[in-house]
Amino acid sequence: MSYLTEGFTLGSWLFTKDHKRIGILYALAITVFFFLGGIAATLIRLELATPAGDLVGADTYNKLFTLHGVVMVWFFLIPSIPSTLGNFLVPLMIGAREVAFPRLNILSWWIYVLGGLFVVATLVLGGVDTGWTFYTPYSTMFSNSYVVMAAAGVFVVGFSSILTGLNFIVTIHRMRAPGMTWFRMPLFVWAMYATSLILVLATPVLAMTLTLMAVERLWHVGIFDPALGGDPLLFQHLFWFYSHPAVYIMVLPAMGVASEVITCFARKRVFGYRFMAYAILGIAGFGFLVWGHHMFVSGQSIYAGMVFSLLSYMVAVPSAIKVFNWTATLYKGSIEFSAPMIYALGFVGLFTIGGLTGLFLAALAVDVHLTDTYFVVAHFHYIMVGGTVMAYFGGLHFWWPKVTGRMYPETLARVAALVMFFGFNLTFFPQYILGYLGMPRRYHEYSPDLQLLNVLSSAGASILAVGYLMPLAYLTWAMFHGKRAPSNPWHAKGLEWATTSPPPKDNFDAMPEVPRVPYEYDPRETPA
Amino acid sequence: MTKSPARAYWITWAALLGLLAATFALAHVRLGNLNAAVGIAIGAVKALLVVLFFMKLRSASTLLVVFAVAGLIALAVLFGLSGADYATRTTTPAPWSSP
Amino acid sequence: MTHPPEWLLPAASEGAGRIDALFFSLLALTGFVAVAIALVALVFCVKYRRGSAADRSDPPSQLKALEIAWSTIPLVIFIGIFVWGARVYASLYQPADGAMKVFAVGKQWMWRIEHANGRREIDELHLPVDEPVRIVIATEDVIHSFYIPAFRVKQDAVPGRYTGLTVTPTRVGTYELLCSEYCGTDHARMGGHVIVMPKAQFAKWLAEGAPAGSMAAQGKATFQRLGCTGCHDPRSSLHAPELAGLFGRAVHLQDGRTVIADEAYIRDSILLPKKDVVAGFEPVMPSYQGQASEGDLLELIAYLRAQ
Amino acid sequence: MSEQALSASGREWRSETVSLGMWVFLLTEVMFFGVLFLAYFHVRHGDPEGFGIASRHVHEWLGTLNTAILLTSSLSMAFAVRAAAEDDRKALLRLLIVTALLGVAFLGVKGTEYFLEWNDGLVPRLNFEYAGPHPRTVAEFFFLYFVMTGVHAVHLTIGIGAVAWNALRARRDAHVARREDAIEAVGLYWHFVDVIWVFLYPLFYLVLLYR
Ligand code: HEA
Ligand code: HEA
Ligand code: HEC
Ligand code: CUA
Ligand SMILES: [Cu+2]
Repeated sequence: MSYLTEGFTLGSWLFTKDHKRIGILYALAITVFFFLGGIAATLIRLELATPAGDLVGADTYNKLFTLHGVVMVWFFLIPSIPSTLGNFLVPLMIGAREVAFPRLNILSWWIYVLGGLFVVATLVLGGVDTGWTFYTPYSTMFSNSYVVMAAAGVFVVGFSSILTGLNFIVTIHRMRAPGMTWFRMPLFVWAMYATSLILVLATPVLAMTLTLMAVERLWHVGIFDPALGGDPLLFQHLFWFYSHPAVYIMVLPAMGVASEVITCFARKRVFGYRFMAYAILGIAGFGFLVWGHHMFVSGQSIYAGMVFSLLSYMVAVPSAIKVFNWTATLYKGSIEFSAPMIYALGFVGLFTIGGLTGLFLAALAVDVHLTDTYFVVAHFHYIMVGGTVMAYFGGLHFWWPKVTGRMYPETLARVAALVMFFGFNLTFFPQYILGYLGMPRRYHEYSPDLQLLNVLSSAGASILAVGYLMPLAYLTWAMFHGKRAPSNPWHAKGLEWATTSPPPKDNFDAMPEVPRVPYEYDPRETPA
Repeated sequence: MTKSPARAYWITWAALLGLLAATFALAHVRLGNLNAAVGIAIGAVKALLVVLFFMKLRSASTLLVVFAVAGLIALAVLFGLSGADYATRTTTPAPWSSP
Repeated sequence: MTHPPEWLLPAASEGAGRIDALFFSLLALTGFVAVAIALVALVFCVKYRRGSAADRSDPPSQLKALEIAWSTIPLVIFIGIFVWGARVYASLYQPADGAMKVFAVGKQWMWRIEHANGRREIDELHLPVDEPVRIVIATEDVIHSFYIPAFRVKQDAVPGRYTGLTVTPTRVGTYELLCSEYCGTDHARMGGHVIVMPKAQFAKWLAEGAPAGSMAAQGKATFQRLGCTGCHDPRSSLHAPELAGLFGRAVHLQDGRTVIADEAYIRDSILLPKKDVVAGFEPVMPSYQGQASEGDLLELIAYLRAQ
Repeated sequence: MSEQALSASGREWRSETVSLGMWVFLLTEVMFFGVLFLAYFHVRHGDPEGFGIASRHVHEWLGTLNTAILLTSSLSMAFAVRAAAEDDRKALLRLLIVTALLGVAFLGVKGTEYFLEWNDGLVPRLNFEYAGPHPRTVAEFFFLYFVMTGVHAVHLTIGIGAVAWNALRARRDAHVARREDAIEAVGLYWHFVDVIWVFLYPLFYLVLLYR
């Protein structure tokens, strides 16, 4: 009996308290939203294939990128790895039978769905056009769209994040198996822990800020409108206090996945395990100190700008450690280029490029020129799409046998990874150049001089779309027709591999022994 | 669970009400800028009493203490760094004045 | 220093060169780092691919010294970049003494420009070459951002306050003027051109098109249009202070304070008359919040300054 | 943790786990209110004088009375938690009811204040007739006042609900011990709501009482 065969009714899924089933529920839900956001992206790129605003009008375009940003950030990327793979794996990896609060866990999924309904309602009613940043006073006084409805969706989905984070924190503190000390935990669990801390500390700030924004929009009382004695920059401070840490919510889990996959397919212990763990905590901690780098030309004090710039460079140091350590892990390994490994290496490369261009943006004077241009768009897509989405797919493939009990088609998977990598670079690399040349973001029309680069980008996006549709097809196929997976197809070391594929309802039939150190791989003993 | 003796609860309560009386009285005395500081400081002491004795943080594990303090640190960051902006912002209050 | 092709993005201000210098230095540095990491990873991937005969004895899983080195070296480099960036940034905000003033007011979806002599233009900004200008930026509605890529400068216009930037154009020519902060429907169409002219030509241009006289003169018209004369005219039956000679004078307020009547005071007197009530007068002046536009305020203040 | 992590049944283990969960939840609450406190200091810093003038319009005696009520309710809540730990069902029931009633009393006083402020025309947007100096700051003050005390009141209402619910369960069920962890968690929440008020009190009622 596996957790998948514990009941076949709809109710046994929708009201399950099993963290593994909840992980799957989340995976399905975020896939829907990923494609919703993806369709918006497709329309954006189609519109931008020509300099004139011919495919969609200005207002429609504005609603498209807002929908795209809101959906991709809050309904896809933030829950992506934590709520799917994290839910599935955290208890397994620490040798627990459940999360600490299973009922809160399913509640969190339902809250997510409720939040999603708000977004769908916004879309059906006519959309929202503020940009994912909801800047006041545009959002409070000038927009003629469904701002409050959209904000309510984000507000609600925030509580689902909070509950997931709370659950992970308590689970990791209280439910580790005997012998599973902190420094024997897989780096994925470390990443989940740090992510959860950010989730519980930052998300409430967003919730309250959006509430104040909505109140101001509805009743014209509040603290952001200068006519009432408020300050629009206060909104920006509060928004970025949440949203900068949120970008680490989006990248730390991906780093966790990369660490698991790279060690496994290099057959080598992660290089500098302790440094890697500290770096995760360092990123989470420093991540709270840098939000003002989004406001260098906003009218913020230039001295505050300098402080935030310096702190932004501090947060780049632990990221550097991670990149170097992943590279060093390859040294003297026995590297197999399976699909998950290709995704993971792709993650490292694209994250590095995205991160390095973050250094441009953090350099005050350069940001004066680059802020609000396509350079920024390229920067964050490199990290979020090139980095995190790649890692998410890597993780999906890596743990697919564990989750579904079936193998995916390896060759197709490798091809898809390469298509994605190529399509991605073609889409977003030209945008760096566009940004430097001064093409502002959120433009549906642009100077004809810039058409070539935009056409390249749109062409890349269509290749990227193919890259994403491939796994959708073959993974769905593999779910029912794939080869049966053994318990440990990759000869990997984590506790999740010590149980059957798929695992029984209570995760372990017999409690496995916790190893002395994590990742006891040896490159000289290559599996057959 | 450690059982705090009833006496400690009564003493805490008495101290809280005492501080309440004190802060109310002090608010009627002109202390200039200190009034606000005193009000908040006494509030902080009261909060500390509640947290330590009623919420039993005094006898709780370090872990709980860490989580209790974490929020304060995060708030300090929020207040501190946004305050850094407000404290050093040079606004041009009107169009013709020099910055 | 390298620049992008001239026809794509000229570098036409004093600061542009400094920003480009930092940009391309960063490009070289990060390009080098990225290529180096990629090469090392590639070498490892080839050499240690599964089944290769490479030496795998004693695989290291930790090397303190190395790790400390590759945390501190980037740190030092980062601090260097920060210092460079901060110095150029500070220089962009350095107010130049005696810079000529130009006012730019954003409004969905155009930039309204007004020169000190009262010449106005919309979505165009004429500037003399090699002359420092202080552009004072305001907005009537939402946040906009005043962006001239060829100058590499950008500054948000924030409701309720004035922001500004100082630039010195260095080359005659026509450049793009954009709005780079999302501001609603026609955000992408907001903007026009900056036209940098030789000094003499600019002076001529400026002089020929000041139809209604200086800003102060236009302020006088605004003063009448908004009905200020109804109370502040010496002949008015209402008891309101005389505004001639007000600017720069000390004003005694009803609550005992004394303030100097500067631009900010005048602005507040118009928008928030109840905030500072003049001693000996009834607080009957209505607020002009919402009635006097940012442009009107610019002119009213210019007028009262000149009185 | 140890074996209990797997059997997940130890009473103490469970109770500590729930406590940790509650503390983490309270952490999110701190951040939630933190935004409002930042807004508060922003407005107050912007016009300290107007802020003082505005604060003269709230009813400091009622506020003080309410603080005393809430502090006392925390005392009874603390005793309730102790009673649960000692398996003393009668005392638990009595103390929970006292706590809930004190909470209701607080809301009553608060409601009275709101009523008085409504009559004075001090409710921004809905009924604002203030015509003295610093009208903008006064409006901001009362905006913050209603939002912050309102959000607090909502929290307290939830607390009253939770206390009442546990009282009901304690009445029906002889095995109090089984819900010790729940009552402890409710207690933590209740005290936290108290702590928030302890800060709201000086920030709104004691700004400018001296002449
Ligand atoms: C997962 C998402 C993610 C991540 C991880 C990051 C990481 C970083 N970001 Fe990014 N960022 C975003 C998502 C992300 N960002 C988004 C969404 C926006 C735009 C929001 C909007 O406006 O809509 C944005 C915008 C943004 C801005 C504002 C731009 C603007 O609007 O003007 C800035 C400015 O400083 C910035 C900086 C950085 C820095 C310094 C890092 C660092 O953490 C990066 C650290 C990593 C590295 C540096 C690479 C590895 C290091 C080495 C290999 C070391 C060796 C190098 C040397 C010695 C040179 N980001
Ligand atoms: C967080 C995650 C995330 C992800 C995954 C993506 C994915 C993509 N993004 Fe986006 N993006 C953001 C976050 C993200 N983005 C944010 C936060 C903004 C800022 C918004 C704002 O300014 O407010 C932004 C803005 C943004 C812009 C700038 C818009 C502007 O400023 O005017 C562009 C333009 O090219 C873009 C493109 C893309 C593309 C091509 C993808 C691709 O990777 C998507 C690929 C996926 C698919 C293509 C789906 C699968 C294929 C199909 C569904 C095919 C079927 C389609 C049809 C039948 C039509 N994104
Ligand atoms: C209804 C009559 C009335 C109108 C109309 C009016 N004012 Fe006033 N104004 C007053 C009175 C009375 C005072 C003095 C009391 C006060 O400060 O509020 C005053 C004060 C001022 C002051 C401060 C004077 C000082 O001595 O410090 C300025 C500046 C001013 N007004 C400008 C304007 C402008 C500009 C307008 C038109 C846009 C205008 N006023 C319209 C009645 C009026
Ligand atoms: Cu104005 Cu964008
Ligand atoms: Cu950031």
